[in-house]
Amino acid sequence: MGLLQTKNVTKRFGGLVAVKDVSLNVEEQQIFGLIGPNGAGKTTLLNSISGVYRPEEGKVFFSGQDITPLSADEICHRGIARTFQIVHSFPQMTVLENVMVGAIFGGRKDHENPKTVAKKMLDFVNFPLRHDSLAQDLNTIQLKQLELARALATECDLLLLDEVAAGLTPAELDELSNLIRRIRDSGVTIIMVEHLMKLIMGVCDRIAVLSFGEKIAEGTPQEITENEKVIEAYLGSKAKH
Amino acid sequence: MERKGLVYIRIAEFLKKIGMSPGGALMFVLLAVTPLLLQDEFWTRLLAISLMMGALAMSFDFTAGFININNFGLAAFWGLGGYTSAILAVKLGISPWIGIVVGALAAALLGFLVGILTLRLAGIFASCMTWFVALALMAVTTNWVELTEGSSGLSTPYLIDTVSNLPYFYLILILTIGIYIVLRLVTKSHIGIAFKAIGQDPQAAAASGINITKYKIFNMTLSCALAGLIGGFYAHYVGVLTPNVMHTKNTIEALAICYVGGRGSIWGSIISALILVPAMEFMKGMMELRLVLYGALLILVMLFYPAGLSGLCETFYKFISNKGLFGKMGLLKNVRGQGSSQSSK
Amino acid sequence: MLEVNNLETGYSYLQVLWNVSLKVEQSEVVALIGPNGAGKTTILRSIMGIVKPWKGSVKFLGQDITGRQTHELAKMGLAFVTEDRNLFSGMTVMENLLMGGFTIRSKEKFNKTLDYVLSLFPRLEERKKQYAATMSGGERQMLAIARALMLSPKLLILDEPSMGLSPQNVDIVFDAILKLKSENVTVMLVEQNVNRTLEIADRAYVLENGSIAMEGKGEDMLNDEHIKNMYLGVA
Amino acid sequence: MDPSQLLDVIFTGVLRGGLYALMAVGLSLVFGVMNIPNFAHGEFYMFGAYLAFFSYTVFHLGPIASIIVAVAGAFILGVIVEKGLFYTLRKRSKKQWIMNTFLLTLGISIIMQNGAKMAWGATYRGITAFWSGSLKIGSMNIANDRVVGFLIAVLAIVIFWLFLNKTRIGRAIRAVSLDETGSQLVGINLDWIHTLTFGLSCALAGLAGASLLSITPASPVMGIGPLYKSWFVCILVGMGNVGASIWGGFIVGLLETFSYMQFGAGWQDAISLTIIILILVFKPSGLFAKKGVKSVLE
Amino acid sequence: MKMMRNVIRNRGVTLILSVVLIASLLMMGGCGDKGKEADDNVIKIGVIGPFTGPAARVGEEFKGATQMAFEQVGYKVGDYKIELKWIDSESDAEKAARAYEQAIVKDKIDCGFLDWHSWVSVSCMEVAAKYKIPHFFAIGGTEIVNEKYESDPDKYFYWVGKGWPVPEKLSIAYVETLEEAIDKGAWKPRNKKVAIYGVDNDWGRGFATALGDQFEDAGWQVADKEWVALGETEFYPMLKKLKSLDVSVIAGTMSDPPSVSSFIKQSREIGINSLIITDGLGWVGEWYELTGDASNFVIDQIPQWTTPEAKKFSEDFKAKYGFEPGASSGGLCYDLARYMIKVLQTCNEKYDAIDREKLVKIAKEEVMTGKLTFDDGVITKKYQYTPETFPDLVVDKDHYIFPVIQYFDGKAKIIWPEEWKEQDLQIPDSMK
Repeated sequence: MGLLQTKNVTKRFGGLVAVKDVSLNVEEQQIFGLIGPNGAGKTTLLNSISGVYRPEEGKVFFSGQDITPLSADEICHRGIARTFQIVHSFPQMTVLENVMVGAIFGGRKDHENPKTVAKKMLDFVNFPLRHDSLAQDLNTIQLKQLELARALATECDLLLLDEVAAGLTPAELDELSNLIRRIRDSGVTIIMVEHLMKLIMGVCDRIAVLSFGEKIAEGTPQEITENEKVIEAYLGSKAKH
Repeated sequence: MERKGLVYIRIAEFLKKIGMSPGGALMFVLLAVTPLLLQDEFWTRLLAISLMMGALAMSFDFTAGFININNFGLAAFWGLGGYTSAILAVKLGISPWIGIVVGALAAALLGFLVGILTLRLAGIFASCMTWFVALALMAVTTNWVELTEGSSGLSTPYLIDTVSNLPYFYLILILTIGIYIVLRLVTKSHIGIAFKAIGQDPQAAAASGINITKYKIFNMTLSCALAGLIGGFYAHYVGVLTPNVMHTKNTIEALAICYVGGRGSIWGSIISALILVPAMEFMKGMMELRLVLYGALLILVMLFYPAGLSGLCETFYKFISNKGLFGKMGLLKNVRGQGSSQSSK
Repeated sequence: MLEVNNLETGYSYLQVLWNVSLKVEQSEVVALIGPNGAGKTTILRSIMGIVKPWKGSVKFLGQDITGRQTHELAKMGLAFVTEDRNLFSGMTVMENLLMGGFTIRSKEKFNKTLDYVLSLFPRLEERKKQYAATMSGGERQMLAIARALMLSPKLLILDEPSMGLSPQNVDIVFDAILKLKSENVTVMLVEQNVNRTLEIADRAYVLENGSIAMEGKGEDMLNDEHIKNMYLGVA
Repeated sequence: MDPSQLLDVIFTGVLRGGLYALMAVGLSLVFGVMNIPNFAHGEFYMFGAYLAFFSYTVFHLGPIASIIVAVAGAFILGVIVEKGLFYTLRKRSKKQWIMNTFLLTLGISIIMQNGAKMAWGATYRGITAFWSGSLKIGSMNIANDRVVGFLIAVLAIVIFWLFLNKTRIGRAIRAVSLDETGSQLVGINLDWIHTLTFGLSCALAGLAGASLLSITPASPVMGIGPLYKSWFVCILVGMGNVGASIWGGFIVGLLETFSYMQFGAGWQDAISLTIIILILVFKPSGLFAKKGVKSVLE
Repeated sequence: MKMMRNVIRNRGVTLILSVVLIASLLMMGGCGDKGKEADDNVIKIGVIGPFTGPAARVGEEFKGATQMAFEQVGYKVGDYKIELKWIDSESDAEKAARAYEQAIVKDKIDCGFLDWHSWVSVSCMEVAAKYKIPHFFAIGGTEIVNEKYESDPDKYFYWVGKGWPVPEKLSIAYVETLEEAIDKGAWKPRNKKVAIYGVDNDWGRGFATALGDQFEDAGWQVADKEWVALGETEFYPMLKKLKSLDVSVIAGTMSDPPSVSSFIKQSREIGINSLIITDGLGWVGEWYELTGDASNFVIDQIPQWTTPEAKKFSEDFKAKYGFEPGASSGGLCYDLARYMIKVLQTCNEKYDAIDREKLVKIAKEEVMTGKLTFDDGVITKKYQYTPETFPDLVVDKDHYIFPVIQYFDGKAKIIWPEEWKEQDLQIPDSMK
C-alpha cells in the first residue's frame, strides 16, 4: 500500500464531470507524473487531494488514513503540500515571510526556528534575490521558486506540483529536474501535473494519463510513450476520412 | 562613545520587544508631555479625542489592513462597549472601571459572532454583513427604551471625578499605547503573518496550513473588543450616550483616518488621527466647505496615493536609503532583478 | 494580410516572446503549434491588443495596428476566439450571436450574416433560446466560433478550438474550419491537436520557448519527427 | 392581521418596493458592470430631486419636463463623475479596485452632500403635488402623485429592462458585465460602456428622486435612506444581479411594511435587517445569486 | 551596524514626522492664545447650534435670529462690544462638548447661549459646570436635562434655564382646547377615543407620552400609540389602522418636514375622519408649500407672527437670509437673544461691568429668582423663571405659552387661549 491512494474519486461541477472514477496509488519516494490534454481534470484531481474541493464520490487515503473530509489546512498539517498552477503568493510580504508562513503554520510543531527553515528552503531552491524583497516585485519564475520553497517549508511528506515548469527555458528546465530529484532524495514523495513532456519523461518514475476526467493509462514513461491511446489523446486522432 | 551606543541599542531592543520603534516611543513620550507644556484644557481634550479616534482607527486597521475585511460596523461595537458599561453603571451601579471591561467583553462576544457570520464572505460582502449587524444593533439600541433610554440618550457617570481633562488624556494615552503594543505584538508575531496571509491569498494560506476560521474569528473578536474598550472610555468621558454613536458616519471617520494613515501599518492610524482630527477642528469655521475638503482628501488619497501616509513614509525611506548609505544594496537588488529576467531567455 | 514583425512581449517581468515574426496571407489557413507554455496564446493576445507589445510591430491590411485597442481591431475585421471562449454565459445563444454582430449596423447585412452562420452550425439554430452557461463544451466552442464569424471577419483567429472537447465534437469543430477554408476565410489557428491541424493548414509555424523554431507547409510537417519528439518529450 | 389590513400592507409594500427597486437596479448595474460598490448612489437621488424642484418651481416647467430635466442632469453628472474619477483610477491602477472605488464613492458622497448644503442651504425644497387629486382604489384613496410615481418607477424599470435585453447598446452593457474580454473581442468599447452605465445608473437614481419630490422634499441628506435600502436589496438578492434586484426591491419593501405593522415603526429596520442577515447566513451570495456571474469570495 | 540600521529603518521617519507634528501643534497652540485677552471691553458669547450636520437648518435660523437681535443693539451693551462665537454642535454630544470647551478655553467666551439638542445640552452642562460659565437659555427641552439639573442643582445651575419647557407643559394645551370646545358645545365628538403618535426620538416620545397621559386624565380613551421612524414618509398602513379604530382625535408630533407633510397628505388621501393634531407641522417656514391644502383643519401649537413686531421680524429675516424662519426656532431664538441682551444690560447697570462672575451672579440673583424677566417677546408674552420651575420657564397663559392654532389654506387661526383667540375650533363637515 502506497503513501497516497485515491479510490474512485469523482468530482462534478454542475453537470460537468471533471474527474471521473480515478484511482491512483503513489508509492513512497516516487515521482509520480499526471499528464493529459488541457481540461482533462488534472488540476481538479490535485485540488481534490489537497482539500480545496471535496470529491462527491470516492476517498483519498494518506499514510493509510482517510483524509477526504479534512479541510485544506488540516491536510497540510498531515504532510501534504502543494503549489498552484497560477502562482499564489502573498504579494505584500517579503520573500522570507512568504516562506515562513509555510514553516510556521504548515510544519508540525517543535521544529527549529521558522526563519532558519525558511532560509534553508530558499537556498535549497536557489532563490536568486534578497530575502527581503517583496513578493509583488518578483517575476513568475521567482514566484514559482518562492512557492516551492513555501511548500517545502511545511516539512511535507508529499508534494503536489501543478505545472511548475511552464515558461521555463531549457537550461532552467534542467535545473528544475535536478531540483525535483533532490527533493525526492530528501525523502519527499512528489505528484506532478505537467505539460512539458520532456520534463515528465525525464524525471518521473511512474505516470498516469488523464483524458476527459478519466484515467486512460498508467505506467512507466516508456510504456506511456508507446501507448496508442496516449498518442491519440495528445496528437489527436488522424481524420477518419 | 561605545557605551552610549550600547545603551541606545539596549533600549531599542527592549522597545522592539514590546513592538515599538524608538521613533514611536519618542512620539508617545512627546505626546505625554505636550499637555503639561501647553497647560491648556482644550488642547488636552483635543489630543485625548485624537488619540481615541486613532485607537479606534487602529482597531479598524487591524481587520482592514490584515485580513482585508473592512469592518463597516465598527462604530456599533464601539457604541456597544459604551452602552454596556453605561447601562451597568446607571442601572446596577457598577463602577465604570469594571463596566468598561465588561463592555469590551460584550463587544468581543458580538465580534466573535460577526466573525462567524462573515466567515464565508469576502471583501465588500463581509463589510456589508458587519454593516447590517451594526445597523440592526443601532435600531435595537434606539428602540429598547426601557434599557437604553432610546434616542433621548443615557446620562452616564464619569470615570474620574475631576473637572480636568488631564487624567482622561493620560488614561486614553495609556490605553492607546496599550492597544498599540498589543496590536503591534500580535501583528509582528506569527499570528500577524497568518492574518496577512489570509488577507492576501486565502487559498495559499489554507494550503500552507493556516486555519482560516480560527484566525479570522480571532481577529474580529480582538478588534471588536478593543473598539468596545474605547467605547467604554468614550461613554464615561463625554457623559451622555445616544444611539448616534453607532451611526455609520463614525465608522467612516475611523475608516478615513485609517486609510489616510495607510492600511496595514497600525501606526499610520495614530499619526493620521493626530493630524486629521485637530485639522478638522481648526477648520470648523469653514462649515460645510471643511467636509467637502475632507471628501476631496479621501478622493485624492484613493486616486493618487492609496498606500496612505505610512506608504508615503516607506517610499520616502526607500528614497533616502537608495540615495544614501544603503544605496548600493538597493541598486544591487535592481540589477539582480533584471539579470534574472534576462536569463530566462 | 497580417504581418507580425520582431514582436517581443511578456507579462510584468517575464518576457514570453522573443523576436517573433510571422505572416498570414489572404485565404490561407495558418497554424501555430508548439508545446504548452511556448507563447502561442501570447502571440495571439498581443496581436489583439490584449497584451501590449514591448517591441516590434503588427500590421493588418497594411495598417500598423500595434497597441491599438481590442475593440477597434474587432471593428477592422479581426475576430479572435480565445482559449477560455469568453462567451456571455448569462445570455442565450441568440443573444451571444447578436452581440457577435455588434459592429454591424445594417439590419439586412446582419440577417444575412446570421443566416450564414446558422447554416454553418445548424445545432445552434436548435438551441437559440438556451443559455450559454448551460451548454456542453462542444456547443460552447461552436458558439464561440459562430459569434466570432458574426463579425464577418477578414481574419479569424482561433485559440485551441478543440481543447477539452470529446472526439465527436473535435470532428465538428474541424469540419467547420474546413468549411470555412473552402469558403476562402482566412484563418489563424493555434492547436494542440497537431495531426489534425497540420492536415488542414496551408502553412504552419512551430513555436518553441517563445520564438519561432520552424516554418513550413502543413503536410511537410505532418511527419516530422522533431514535432513528435517535442510533444512527447522523447529526446 | 385581518385580510383588508393585509391587503394594505401588500399595497404599501409594493408602492415602497417600486422606489427600492428603481434605486437598487442602478446600484446593482454599476456593481455588475464596473465592480463599483457605489455609496454615492443616494446623492444622485438627492441631485435629481433638487433639479426637479428648481425646474418645477423656478423655471415653471411641467411635471414631466421637470422629471426629464432631473434625469438628464443626473445622467450628465454621472458621466462627469465617471470620466473624472473612476476612469482616472482605472487607468492608474486596478489593484484593490473594489475597496478603492468604495472609498472614492464615500468621498463623492461627502462632497455632494455638503456641496448641496453649501449651494442650496439646509432648507427643504418640496412641492405639494405634481398632479393634485387622488385615485380611488378599493377602500383607499391614493394620491395621484404616488400612483404616477409608482407607475413611473415601474415604467422606468420595464423600459430599462427592455433596453438591456432588446437593444444593441443594452445588450452590450450586459455583455460587459458578463465578460469584459469577450465584449472587447466583439468590438465593444469598454470605456464608453462604463461611462454610459454609470450615467444611466445615476439617471435612474435621479428619476427616483425627482418623481417622489412631492413625498420627500429635496434636502442635502435625503439620499441616505434610499441608499441604505438599495444596499439591503442588492446584498439580499446577490450583488450585480440586476434582474433580481427588481424583485428584491419589492421583497424588502414588503418585509419592512410587515415588520412595521407587526412590531411598530422603530423596529422595522431591526427586524428586516435580522431577516436579511439570516438569509445571508444560509445563502451567502444572496437569494438569487447566479452561478458564475459574480462570486462572493473575490 | 546592521542592528543600528534596523533600528533606524524601523520607522525612522515616524520620529521625524512626530517631531514636526508636535512642533507644529505647539506652534498652533501658541498662536491661538495671542491677543485674545488684550481687549477688556469685549464680551464674547458662545452660541451653540447645529450649524452643520442633519439639523443644520435649525442652526441657520439660530444664526440669523441671533445676529438680528444683536444688530439692533449694534453689538454693544454699555461700553462693551459684543462678539458672537459660533459653536458648531454637529448634533453630536462629544463634538459639541469639545467645541464648547474650545470656545471657553481658547476663545475665552464669557458666557454661553442657546443649544438645540437635549443630549448636547447634557454634555455641555458638564463643561459649563466645570468652567463655571453661565450658559443661558438652551432650547434642548426634554426631561433628561431636568434630570441632570436636579441630580446636582448647585453644580448644574450654570446651565441657566431652558428656553423650552419639558414637553408635557406645552402639550396640555391641546387637551384644554378640545375640552373647552366640547364644554361650549362647539364640538360634539362621536366618542372620546384618541390615537397618539410620535416621532421616534427623545422629543417625540416625551411629548406623545405626556399628551397621552393628559388625554387619559381628561377622561379620554387612548386607543393606540404609534412611534414613527425619523424621516418616514409612508403612513398608509398606520393611517388605515387608525381609521379602522374610529378615533375622533389623532394627536402627536413629528419634527421633520418630509414626515409631517407626508403624514398630513396621506391622512387626507386615506380619508381619516378625525381631528388631527400635529405638533410641529409649522416648525419650518415652508410647511405650506410641502403640505398644501391637506393641512386644512389640522391643529398645531406654535407661536404665530401675530404682533406687528413679530411679522416684521419674520419679513426682515426672510429678506435678509432668503428663507422664512420657523416661529419656534428662529422666532424663539430671537426672543431669547434679546432676553440675553437684557441680561447683559442689567448686569452692566447693576455692577457697572460685565464679566463671567458677574453674569453668574445675575443669573443666580436675577434670572433664577424671576426678577429679571423679558416682556417684549415676539413669540410669547413673558419669559420668566422661578425657583420652583427652574430650569423651566414659567408656563401659563400670562407667561410662556404657545397658542393652539388651526390651519386653513396655509393660514393659522388661533383657537386657544381665549385672550388671543381669532376663531373657534372648526370641525370638518364630515365629522359634524
